[in-house]
Amino acid sequence: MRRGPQEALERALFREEFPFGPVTRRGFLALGLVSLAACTPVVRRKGVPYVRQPEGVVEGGRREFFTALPHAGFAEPVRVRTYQGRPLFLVPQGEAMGPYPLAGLYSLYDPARKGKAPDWEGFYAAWRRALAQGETLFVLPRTTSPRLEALLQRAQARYPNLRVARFEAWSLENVYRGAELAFGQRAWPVYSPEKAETVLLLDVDLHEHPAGYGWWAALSQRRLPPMNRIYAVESGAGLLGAMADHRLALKPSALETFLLDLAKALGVLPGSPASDYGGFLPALVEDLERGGLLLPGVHLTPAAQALAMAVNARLRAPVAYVPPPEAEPATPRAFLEAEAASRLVWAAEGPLPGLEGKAFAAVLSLYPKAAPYSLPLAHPLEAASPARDAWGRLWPAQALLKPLYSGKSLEEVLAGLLGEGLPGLTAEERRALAEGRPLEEAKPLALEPLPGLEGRLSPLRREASLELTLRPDARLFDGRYRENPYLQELPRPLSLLVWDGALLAGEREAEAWGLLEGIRARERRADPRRPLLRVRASGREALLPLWPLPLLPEGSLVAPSPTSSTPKGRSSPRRSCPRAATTLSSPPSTTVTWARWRR
Amino acid sequence: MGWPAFIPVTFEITILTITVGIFLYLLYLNGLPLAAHPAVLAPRYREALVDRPALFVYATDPRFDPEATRDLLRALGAEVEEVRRA
Amino acid sequence: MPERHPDHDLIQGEWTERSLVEKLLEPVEKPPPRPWKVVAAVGFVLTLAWLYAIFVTFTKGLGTWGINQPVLWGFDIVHFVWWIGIGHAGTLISAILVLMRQNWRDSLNRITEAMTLFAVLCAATYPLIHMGRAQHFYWILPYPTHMALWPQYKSPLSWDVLAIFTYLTISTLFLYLGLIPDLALLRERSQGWRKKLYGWLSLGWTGSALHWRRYRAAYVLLAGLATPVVISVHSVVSMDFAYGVVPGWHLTLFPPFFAAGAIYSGFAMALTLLIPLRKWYRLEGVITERHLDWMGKVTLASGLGVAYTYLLEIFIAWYSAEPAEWAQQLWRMTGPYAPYYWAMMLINVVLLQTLWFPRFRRNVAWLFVFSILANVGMWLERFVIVVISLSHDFLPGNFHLYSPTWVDWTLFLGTLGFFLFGLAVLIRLFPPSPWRRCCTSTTSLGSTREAPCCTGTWPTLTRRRSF
Amino acid sequence: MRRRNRWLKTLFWGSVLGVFLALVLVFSGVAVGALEQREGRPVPQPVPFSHAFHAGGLGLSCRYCHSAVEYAPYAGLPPTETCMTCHLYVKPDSPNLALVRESWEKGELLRWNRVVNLPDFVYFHHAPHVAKGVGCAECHGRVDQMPVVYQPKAFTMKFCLDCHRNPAPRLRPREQVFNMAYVPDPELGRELLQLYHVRPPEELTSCNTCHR
Repeated sequence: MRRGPQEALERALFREEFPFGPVTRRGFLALGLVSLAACTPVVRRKGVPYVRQPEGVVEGGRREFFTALPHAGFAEPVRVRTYQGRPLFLVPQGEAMGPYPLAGLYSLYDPARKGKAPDWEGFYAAWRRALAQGETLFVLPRTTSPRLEALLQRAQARYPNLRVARFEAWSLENVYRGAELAFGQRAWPVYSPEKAETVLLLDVDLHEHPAGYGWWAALSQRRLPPMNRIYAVESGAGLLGAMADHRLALKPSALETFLLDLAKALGVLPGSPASDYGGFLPALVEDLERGGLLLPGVHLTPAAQALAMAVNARLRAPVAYVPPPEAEPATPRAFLEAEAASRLVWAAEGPLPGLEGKAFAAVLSLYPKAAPYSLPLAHPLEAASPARDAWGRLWPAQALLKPLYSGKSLEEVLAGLLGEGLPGLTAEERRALAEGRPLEEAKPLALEPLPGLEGRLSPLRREASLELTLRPDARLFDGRYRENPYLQELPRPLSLLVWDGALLAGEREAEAWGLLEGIRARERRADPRRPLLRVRASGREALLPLWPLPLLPEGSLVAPSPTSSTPKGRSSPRRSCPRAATTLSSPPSTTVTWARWRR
Repeated sequence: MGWPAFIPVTFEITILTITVGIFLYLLYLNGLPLAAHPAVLAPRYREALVDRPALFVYATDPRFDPEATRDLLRALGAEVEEVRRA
Repeated sequence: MPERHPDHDLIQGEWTERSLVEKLLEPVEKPPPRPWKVVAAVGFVLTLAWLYAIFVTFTKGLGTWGINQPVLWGFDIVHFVWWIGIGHAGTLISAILVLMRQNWRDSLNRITEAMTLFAVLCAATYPLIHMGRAQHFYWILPYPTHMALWPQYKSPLSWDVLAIFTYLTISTLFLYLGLIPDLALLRERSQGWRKKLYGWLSLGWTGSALHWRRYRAAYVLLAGLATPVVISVHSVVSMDFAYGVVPGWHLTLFPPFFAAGAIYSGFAMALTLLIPLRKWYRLEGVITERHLDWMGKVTLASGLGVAYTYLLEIFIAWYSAEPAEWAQQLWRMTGPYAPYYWAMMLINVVLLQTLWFPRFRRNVAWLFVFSILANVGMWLERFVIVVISLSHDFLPGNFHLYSPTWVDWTLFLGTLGFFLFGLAVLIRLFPPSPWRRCCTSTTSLGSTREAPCCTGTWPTLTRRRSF
Repeated sequence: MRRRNRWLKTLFWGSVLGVFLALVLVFSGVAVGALEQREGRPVPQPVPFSHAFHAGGLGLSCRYCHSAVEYAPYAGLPPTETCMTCHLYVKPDSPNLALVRESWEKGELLRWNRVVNLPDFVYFHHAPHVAKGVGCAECHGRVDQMPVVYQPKAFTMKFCLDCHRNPAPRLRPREQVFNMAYVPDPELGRELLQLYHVRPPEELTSCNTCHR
């Protein structure tokens, strides 16, 4: 096509685009004088309309759809805005939403997802062969989809050799076990903090509880007079705790002792509290009596969970109990099973188990992995399945675009194994999706605390001089969002760390190790280097940079759940990750040795 | 009332134009630049550039008389040379 | 017997005009002394390093510098101000001393003007690369565009552009104008490519008395115009700071303070250059100890202005009762950068006082040491103003220290190298001191004789002859 | 020698004059003005569609084909179906329409050449402009008189800013937006400014109004 002056100008003035790509500041030197003489070929953009315009499509227009995205197995109901068929923005359907679904848009379009074209049929055939040969372990992440459970049951009926395990580094098992202790039945508590006059936060943060962001909204609602009163007892430092009117920093074991004392003070357990915590406990008891609620963190020991539930029951707190959303709790133990299994299909989030020497090994993941069979999972926006949220409601979901890299959802994978197709959306699901409401509300259980809790109570957390808690990172969670740049570059609350995970410790500890002064000096020089600590706990070891945070109590160390620190050169995820939650419930004897200043 | 803020730029541009103008005007007045001038062909012109006075009488003058001029200058005690344009 | 040089009382030794010319053309016509080679080589290597640092800045971006939030102006602006200040002595000696009829400046002006030129060039590179997108530098010029956007003319940053551009142009013209007669002589005395070069550059200067008269008038006019510019440039630079509300910057005191500081640092740099130069080229007769003494006096006078403002700054910080200002002052005195502040005070306030005493002032060795110290002191002053003020603004949460990276240091050392290399080349090409001395000063107060060229002050508008 | 002198002087003074003229040219805006003279060059299309005939002669509304203009950033091009609603019956055998018929029958896509090509760093949305009463003709010119459509004005940043700085004289009542012949009335425009809640110029000229 002939090059007219107007196209030439349009490009010269506007586009700064040359045959070899857009000119950036950095490319400028390289371009040099060449750019002066650059004659750009003009490519006129084409306008290509439909032959027949589909109904409801506005060219260049925006549409909104309703769906639910899972985060760690729990649904986040969202409205998705699509532009010309591309999902480009999400807004929460309810009051609040974690940062994960929106950031998940990045992984939807992430070109790193592209691997080899998957051979699904070959994979199914190999899997069926493996199932015929012997026991094959299928490791799932936490799932709350009833449809998936039904499929799993059918698959297990058809293939008796199919064994299912569920892996999740940040397990909710302690909660269920706590309910078993308190009520004699596994259950999942659904709290209504907006109805409570006084709220006690027991070592819990926004991202650590599936309902955390909802609590944030609920608590914030009540911050106008007449206000609610928030107490926080924490071993770490979090944003929910930052909302509190009164805060007590205790190390993890002391925190559970505090809960015991609180139970005694409220008459849930016989005896009287060992200490009044500088007047904190009497004031708290008095306030709790006026309509209080305890919100315990999910990592507290089962005994502590049971105590919290008993206290809530004693306070007639606004808590409902629903059946556990997971059919079978996902735990870190599944990782060890996966390591031991000789035939493995790994579909969980987190680190890969060792695949060497296995008769059959396949990995289902959003990103291609090095494995004999690496198959792509679909992004939740590409193929969705209904899931429950932290309040026990079941939300419908729909796929908003065709899988970009031929991925399949877990349900589709199972259906494919069974050789059947997934049914389409039911009329009821369609209606719920159009109206933006849950498919099914939660069915509360009628539970009464069993008497004699003090006799059944399992031991609380034992005390140690240094206690390390491995908690999910506020941005990368347990590491599953490690590859998401949006989340990587979002500063962590309070510590304002970006990119790296660090060992958070109180200033006293850093001072005792003789490192505080050096760190402060480097801080003043804007030098990002921090001492690298060799942390040994429960026989495992990790190298972590030290980041002193004044809010932490003495003797308490917080590290990100190990999968979230980048594996290279630092903590080895193979060794320390999968036992994260077990480390929490057993008393860790942590030793910290100074390794070197990290560059 | 923002005018004082415009003074510095106005001032600088004024000075800039005047300076460049003066320089160019000087060259113009002096008839410069020149690629060559007949005076440089005089053998001792170099000294005239340093500390010797030298007098050039141009032949372009309509009343120029080489003989009379030479005689007059010789009578005054100067060395007289004829320089021809190359 | 040859006549004595008309400026014999300003220079030392038995000089005639001719012998002086021979002496002054020596650096150009004779092979260079060893120190020249060393300086040129060091300068060249550092210039290459400089280019590499600029290349790194371009290819990797400003992240390679130590600047951070809130210290967005780091070494780049420190050195910009430092170099601009150094440049001032050249114009000052050329222009202001001409107007004040201080014709001792004749011995010094060429080298200081060259110093100005290269200092301003060095200075100008910093804001250019600091923009991060140097290829778009012309966006700050007021030309009509398809974007219909104009630079903010009420901003000192936009004044800076024109002030520095004007200053660069004027100092170049001034240097060049002074060079023209020298170039004509060199043209007659040299061969080969040099003859060509000097021929082109001398514009066909003939040395005609009429030309001289106009030339001298133009020179004085240029000096008169350059004087306000030299004062305005550093005042404008100071307003880059004074217009900002950063504590430690927001002072009406800044323009005179910066002008005094510029003269001070410029004279210091001139001394640093002249003292070795007169030794290496045996120019003690031309640049005599009396010249150095005079320069010492100017240094002292301008330095006292600087010292006075330091003290006044403390007073104003206290008197304003503005907590941020006072905190800034205390931060300077006691914070992590306190050594810089106190070193600056030591040099620019305490050691400066030695120049009151002729014993020190006339001691060339001390003068040389002091001139280097004063350069350092002025660098520290700029560091104190730019970096320390920024690192401690209003919000304690925003305080942040600054540490330069190797790129910053290379950019600095590189400009130093470029400066030295440029001067070395210039000395090889052009005589370090004008030989037709009387003709650039208004009147020759010290001379016994009116040189023929030195009559008349204003251009005589006679009919132009053309050849 | 005389010749060399003359040559040198011509060179010297010529370059001085040249630099001066170049500066005058650049700073007077003449150069930019000259650059903006993008006289409309008709853009050839695969199907010889005449806007002058359809919009001007037959009086079809712009929205009949560019149906998304009120809702979307992109005004939209008509699907082949839209052409065929009439051309099944009107001139069904015209050779000019061969491509359209082929598209309709075989489901192949028509590929039109886009006339306006905004750079990717500009955010432009048709809907708010239409809703605030900016007529099509303000930017696209008298399309109803163009047999082959061309871009009548250079869409430079200046062009956008001229209007964003002072929108009143270019506003028209909403019902006149698609009227090509309407002449805006500045008096009325000032009222419409209030009526349609057009944002003030400070907001309209903020960088992120268009670059986001």
